[in-house]
Amino acid sequence: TQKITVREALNSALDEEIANDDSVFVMGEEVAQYNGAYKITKGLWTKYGEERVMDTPITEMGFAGMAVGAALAGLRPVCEFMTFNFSMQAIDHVINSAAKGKYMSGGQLSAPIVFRGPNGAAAAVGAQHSQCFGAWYSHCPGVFTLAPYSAADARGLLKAAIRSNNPVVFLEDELLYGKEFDVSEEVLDKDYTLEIGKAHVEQEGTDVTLVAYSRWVGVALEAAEEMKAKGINCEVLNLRSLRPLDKDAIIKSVKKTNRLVTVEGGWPQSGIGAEVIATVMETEAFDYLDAPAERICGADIPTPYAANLEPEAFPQVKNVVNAITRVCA
Amino acid sequence: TQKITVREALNSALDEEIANDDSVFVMGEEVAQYNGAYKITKGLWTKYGEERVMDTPITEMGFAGMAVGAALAGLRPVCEFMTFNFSMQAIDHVINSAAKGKYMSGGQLSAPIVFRGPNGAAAAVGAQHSQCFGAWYSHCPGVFTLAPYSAADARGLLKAAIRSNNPVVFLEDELLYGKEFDVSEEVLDKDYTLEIGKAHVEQEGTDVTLVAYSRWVGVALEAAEEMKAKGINCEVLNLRSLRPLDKDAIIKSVKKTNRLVTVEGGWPQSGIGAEVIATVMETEAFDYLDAPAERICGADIPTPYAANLEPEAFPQVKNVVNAITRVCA
Amino acid sequence: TLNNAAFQSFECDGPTATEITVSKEEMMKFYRDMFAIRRMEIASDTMYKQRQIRGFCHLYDGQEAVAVGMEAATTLEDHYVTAYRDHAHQYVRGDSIKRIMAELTGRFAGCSKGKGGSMHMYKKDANFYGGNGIVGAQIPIGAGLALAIKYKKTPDACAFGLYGDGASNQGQFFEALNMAALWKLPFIALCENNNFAMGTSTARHAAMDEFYKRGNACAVPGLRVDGMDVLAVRAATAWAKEYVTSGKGPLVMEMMTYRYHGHSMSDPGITYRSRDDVNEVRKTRDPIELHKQRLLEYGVAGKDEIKALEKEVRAEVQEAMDFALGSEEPPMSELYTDIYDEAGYAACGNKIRAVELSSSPSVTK
Amino acid sequence: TLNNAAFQSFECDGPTATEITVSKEEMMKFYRDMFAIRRMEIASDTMYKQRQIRGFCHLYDGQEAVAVGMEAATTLEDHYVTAYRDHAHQYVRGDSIKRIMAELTGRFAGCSKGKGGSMHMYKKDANFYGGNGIVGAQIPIGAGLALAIKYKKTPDACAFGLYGDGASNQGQFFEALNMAALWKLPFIALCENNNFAMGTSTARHAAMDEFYKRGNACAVPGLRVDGMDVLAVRAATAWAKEYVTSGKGPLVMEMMTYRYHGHSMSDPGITYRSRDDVNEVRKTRDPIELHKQRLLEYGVAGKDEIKALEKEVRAEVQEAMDFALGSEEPPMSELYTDIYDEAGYAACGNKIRAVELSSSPSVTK
Ligand SMILES: Cc1ncc(C[n+]2csc(CCOP(=O)(O)OP(=O)(O)O)c2C)c(N)n1
Ligand SMILES: Cc1ncc(C[n+]2csc(CCOP(=O)(O)OP(=O)(O)O)c2C)c(N)n1
Ligand SMILES: [Mg+2]
Ligand SMILES: [Mg+2]
Repeated sequence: TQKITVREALNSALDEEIANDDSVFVMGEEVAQYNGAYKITKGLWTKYGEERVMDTPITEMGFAGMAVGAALAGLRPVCEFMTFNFSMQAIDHVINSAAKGKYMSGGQLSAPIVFRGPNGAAAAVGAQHSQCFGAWYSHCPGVFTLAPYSAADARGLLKAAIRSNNPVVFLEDELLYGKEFDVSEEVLDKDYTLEIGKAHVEQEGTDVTLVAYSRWVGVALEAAEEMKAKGINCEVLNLRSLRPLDKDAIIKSVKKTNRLVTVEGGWPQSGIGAEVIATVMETEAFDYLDAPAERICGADIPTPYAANLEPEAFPQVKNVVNAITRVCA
Repeated sequence: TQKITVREALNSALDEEIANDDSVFVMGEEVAQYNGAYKITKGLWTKYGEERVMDTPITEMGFAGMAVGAALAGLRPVCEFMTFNFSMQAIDHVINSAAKGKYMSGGQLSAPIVFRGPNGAAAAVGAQHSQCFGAWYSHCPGVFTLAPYSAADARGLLKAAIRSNNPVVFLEDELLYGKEFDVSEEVLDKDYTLEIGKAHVEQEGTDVTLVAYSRWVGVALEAAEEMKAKGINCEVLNLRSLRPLDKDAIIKSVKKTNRLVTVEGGWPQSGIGAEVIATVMETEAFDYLDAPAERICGADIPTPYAANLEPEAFPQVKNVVNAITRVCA
Repeated sequence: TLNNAAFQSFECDGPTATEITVSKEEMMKFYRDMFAIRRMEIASDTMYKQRQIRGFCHLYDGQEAVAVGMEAATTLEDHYVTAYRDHAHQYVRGDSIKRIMAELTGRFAGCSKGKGGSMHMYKKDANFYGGNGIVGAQIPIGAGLALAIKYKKTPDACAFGLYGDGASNQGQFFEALNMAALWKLPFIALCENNNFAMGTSTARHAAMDEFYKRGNACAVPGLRVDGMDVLAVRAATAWAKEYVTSGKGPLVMEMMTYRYHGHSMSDPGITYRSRDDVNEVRKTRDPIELHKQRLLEYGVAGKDEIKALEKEVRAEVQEAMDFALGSEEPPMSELYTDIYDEAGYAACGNKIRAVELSSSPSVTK
Repeated sequence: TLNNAAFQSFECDGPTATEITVSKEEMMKFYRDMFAIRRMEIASDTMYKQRQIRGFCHLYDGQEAVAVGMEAATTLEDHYVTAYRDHAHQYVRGDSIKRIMAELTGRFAGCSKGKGGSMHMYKKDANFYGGNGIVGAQIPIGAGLALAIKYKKTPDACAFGLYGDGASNQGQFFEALNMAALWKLPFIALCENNNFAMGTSTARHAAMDEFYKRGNACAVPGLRVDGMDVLAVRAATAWAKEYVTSGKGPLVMEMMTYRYHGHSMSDPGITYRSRDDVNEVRKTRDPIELHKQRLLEYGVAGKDEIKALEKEVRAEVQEAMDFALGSEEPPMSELYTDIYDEAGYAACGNKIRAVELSSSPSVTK
């Protein structure tokens, strides 16, 4: 095994997919000559030139719409939002143009497009730059929503997303970009892809299921580590895909552990945790619950700037530990 | 009592609030000279002139942003989206400019604004014109999301929204506009307002709680009627407000009936039903549940046009009846 | 010979020729197509009133010369996207009145299998991308089609994004045009100026209503065209296509036209303009009448020949109506298909959630 | 005497006077303010590198003449909104360096109680509305402020929406300008053209980069101004304010300026331009140097007087840094306040959900 960062995983995935398929190209603000605001596209412009790696003006609605048009005409655009916060200016195209097109045309149109970029809170960037769009996008049929945690997730899911004929929203996490993960040879293979719609058991356990995605998988894993000392054995489920949501994996795990805590950075109301819990309620998993499930979410507030306040706005290991302790009491 | 339509309720509420407060004005596409695409603003331009009732070009992002600016400067705009589908072009201003402003400014800014218009599916208008935004907007703190069902709801909530100092998203339903409701003298009083954040028990019952909002309250009531013949006594809770969500009312009702079915027109995943169910799971109501709760939602698909398909994409009385039957089995 | 006033150029040397060569067959085809569109729209009006067509329905009568003239100057290699007023565009791109009527009536034989309706028609095999119900959204989509054309180095092809005078205020028009200009895309932003955005006249919705000059903010030239004259439209489009495919970057075209019907079937269309206004246009600028006079004047066809053709078209439209009403609605399974591709459905475990979870069907594509 | 090239007008008779009357006090104040802003930004740079300021931090050094010159020509009745590069604007609207530094360091004494940070400063009592982190969003907000001014019939007041050259491509610029023009709002769309949107030069992001002419799509005139000359900015702003408050409708102003720092603290700022480029501007166009030369040339102040003033300002900035670092972080209860008004919190049952439901606090305002 080898260590690579999530940034390297994303960058190499893009590189290989551009090389692999003439119709793949990247567009977005500062993705080319500047190498990307977060350096995910580093080196690609130099390597492939401006026909494959295009700098756009700061016009999200315009370039997202153009990316959809290009996809409809048979290309495979990877459209970077510098952060997903700015995708609100373009969300009409993601939903109304990309996600609904195939259906409205009776199957004629197809928009093989990936919208990607960092999502959710980074550090100290305030309320307008910290929103998690996981719940919004995964609410909508017609577009898949993926959220990698590890470097292997990042490579395997991004390559799968680019090769998919369905529009994909690909939610990254800025705070993971620099994080290193062990990866096997297999993960580094240029045809390594992960199956869309499948959750991954990051850690097997017997006492409680922790369901998380993106950076919050790491928080769940840390909490699991801490609980081990207390004799509680957590199973950590990394959703990887928010739509399709891998209900079978959730049900299977809950049937095994009989307890559930969800962990997410987004706001509580109608969030991902809500859906996971409703899924359990509606299926046979319900009968296996030995205690009510609990949600750990971002606090129900805009994100504050101050260094002391900000951490309290998002799940910390201690919160997950507290929830597990309650659920397993 | 007297009969008025929801349209008349909304129209009279606007009329009275414009008359009542110099800082209230209405803006949007075709709201003035055309009397509103759905005639909600009928007669207002004639009565109050173009300073209070303003036709805008078809530029949702621009005029929503202007409305927010005007609100920040102390006015009380009522900003109509011809339908909420078009609010996707403006959603950045609803969330980033209106909802987060107060917090980011440490309390300095205040945006007393109402964004209103028809939401969700109407009849035969296809996938791009049928989306329900209840779950999206109510996901976000800083902005309240209201969804009236009856004429009294419409009057009381719209007047409360306009008088509120908080930004409000006000989701109407085109198919209710023409529906008549009995209203008391009190409802017709020019100072009639409903408390924001309070659900309303439309019908008391003992056997199962039906939680719904907007047009789906009507579907729930019909289903309740049908179940009565079968000896099942439904309590119908009209949420009225999606944020704040009246958790106390939900909990209280579930504690009483021990069973729950949610009814909504929006997509299932991370919808309103998911939140209602998660709320029950996380609170003492859970212990009172005698059967797992069930969600009745819009199907997880874009909306089709064909007359035979469309009804199957949204909850019908029969679906609610089926769910009640299962939950009460 | 064209009227001298048929074109106005902005920051470019637009078409100047007033002599136009056109074959008899073409002249007859233009007449036939415009007449067919007119009849199709009038039939739609009738069917709407009989509640056989539901929801929003935006008719194109009055604007026929634009779609027909444009199509005459383009090939199916040229990509094309428009808004919800799309019946005629579907037709000129080669679809049949039958399939259009079947779509309007929500039948499985419709061009979108009955799942799209009036606003959502497409003909992918003819590079027609709809059919978009969101005002303005089609403009960057059109520019994206142009990007694909340039990317794929398709020789001599261009993309059209059609939009209304009301849509021309949309910010995404400027955003897309700016990128199209920066990247010198073969894109024609084509404004069908029919004087009104719903009930709002151009003077009330646009601070500068010479829409062909609106590219000025991005240094993009423009061309205003008499959109009631099919020959002018054809000549201008040919010129414009030549311009944008030669690497000079995009162009804004403004077609001066008029819609006879209200904005949609729910708009009587006479509160913001008078019946006289409409009748005046019918009398003096009607594209079909104008073309008929030309046919007669230049001896292309005689009155009887025209009558015969009209009769034929009427029959065709009647047949299409009968076909639509007689054909099947989509099977219920169609409710859940066409959302993802096969692999996508597999990723969903081949299950799509229905209104009742327990009734969710298995779906594979 | 101003340089003749200080203004360029577009579709309007812009300011022509090259003689400007200004008092000694004003001249000194301009110097003091520009120098203070420069020192404040340099202090921010230092504190950022010491990790006392976190997150995004966009500095204004190089552009000082714009904020100071504008403010000199306006009153607090004039409304004002800008983007994330807002420290100087907060300062010229009357806030103290102390409170600005305290905000940057996330302290309760900061202008947004530490909850906003660098990008989100506001001074409602001086009609300064921020501090917006979403590129372009401030432009319609600014037009909305102008709408409110007109609505309330505030005499002689206008609203400014400030934006960068990169933001000028945003569609909402055109949308807002169109409405401002239709409704003749007293709105000044003021572009601070500092040559770059992050790492993208104007030539690469705007097909037409004479930003003062971009109102042409809405028939709105424009004025380009030497944004490195505080007197030119003042004169132009005074003229512009006169123009828009006289009922003629909005105006686009373009201030030609430059930022010395990278886009934000994470951008070294020398990959897309050379150190030499930056140094050249520092040497030949620096707004503070230029103004200092004027002070000396016209005998407004001697070298010593200027030195003394500079020393005073340096001390003030140092004091502000010390103040900020020594002051308290916001109390934890602030996490949940300022989302709604009192009635709003009551509607929430005075409960706001925390990360753990069971720790959710009671909040009343
Ligand atoms: C973003 C958006 N806003 C509003 C509407 C509602 N709407 C549909 S068509 C229309 C008028 C458009 O006028 P114009 O662009 O001139 O086109 P025309 O109908 O004249 O062909 C409006 C307001 C919409 N579909 N999308
Ligand atoms: C809608 C949106 N897209 C992207 C960004 C990221 N971003 C922040 S500032 C900036 C560059 C803006 O350049 P310009 O408008 O010239 O202003 P300047 O920074 O030069 O003052 C970008 C791309 C953002 N904040 N908002
Ligand atoms: Mg029009
Ligand atoms: Mg700039």
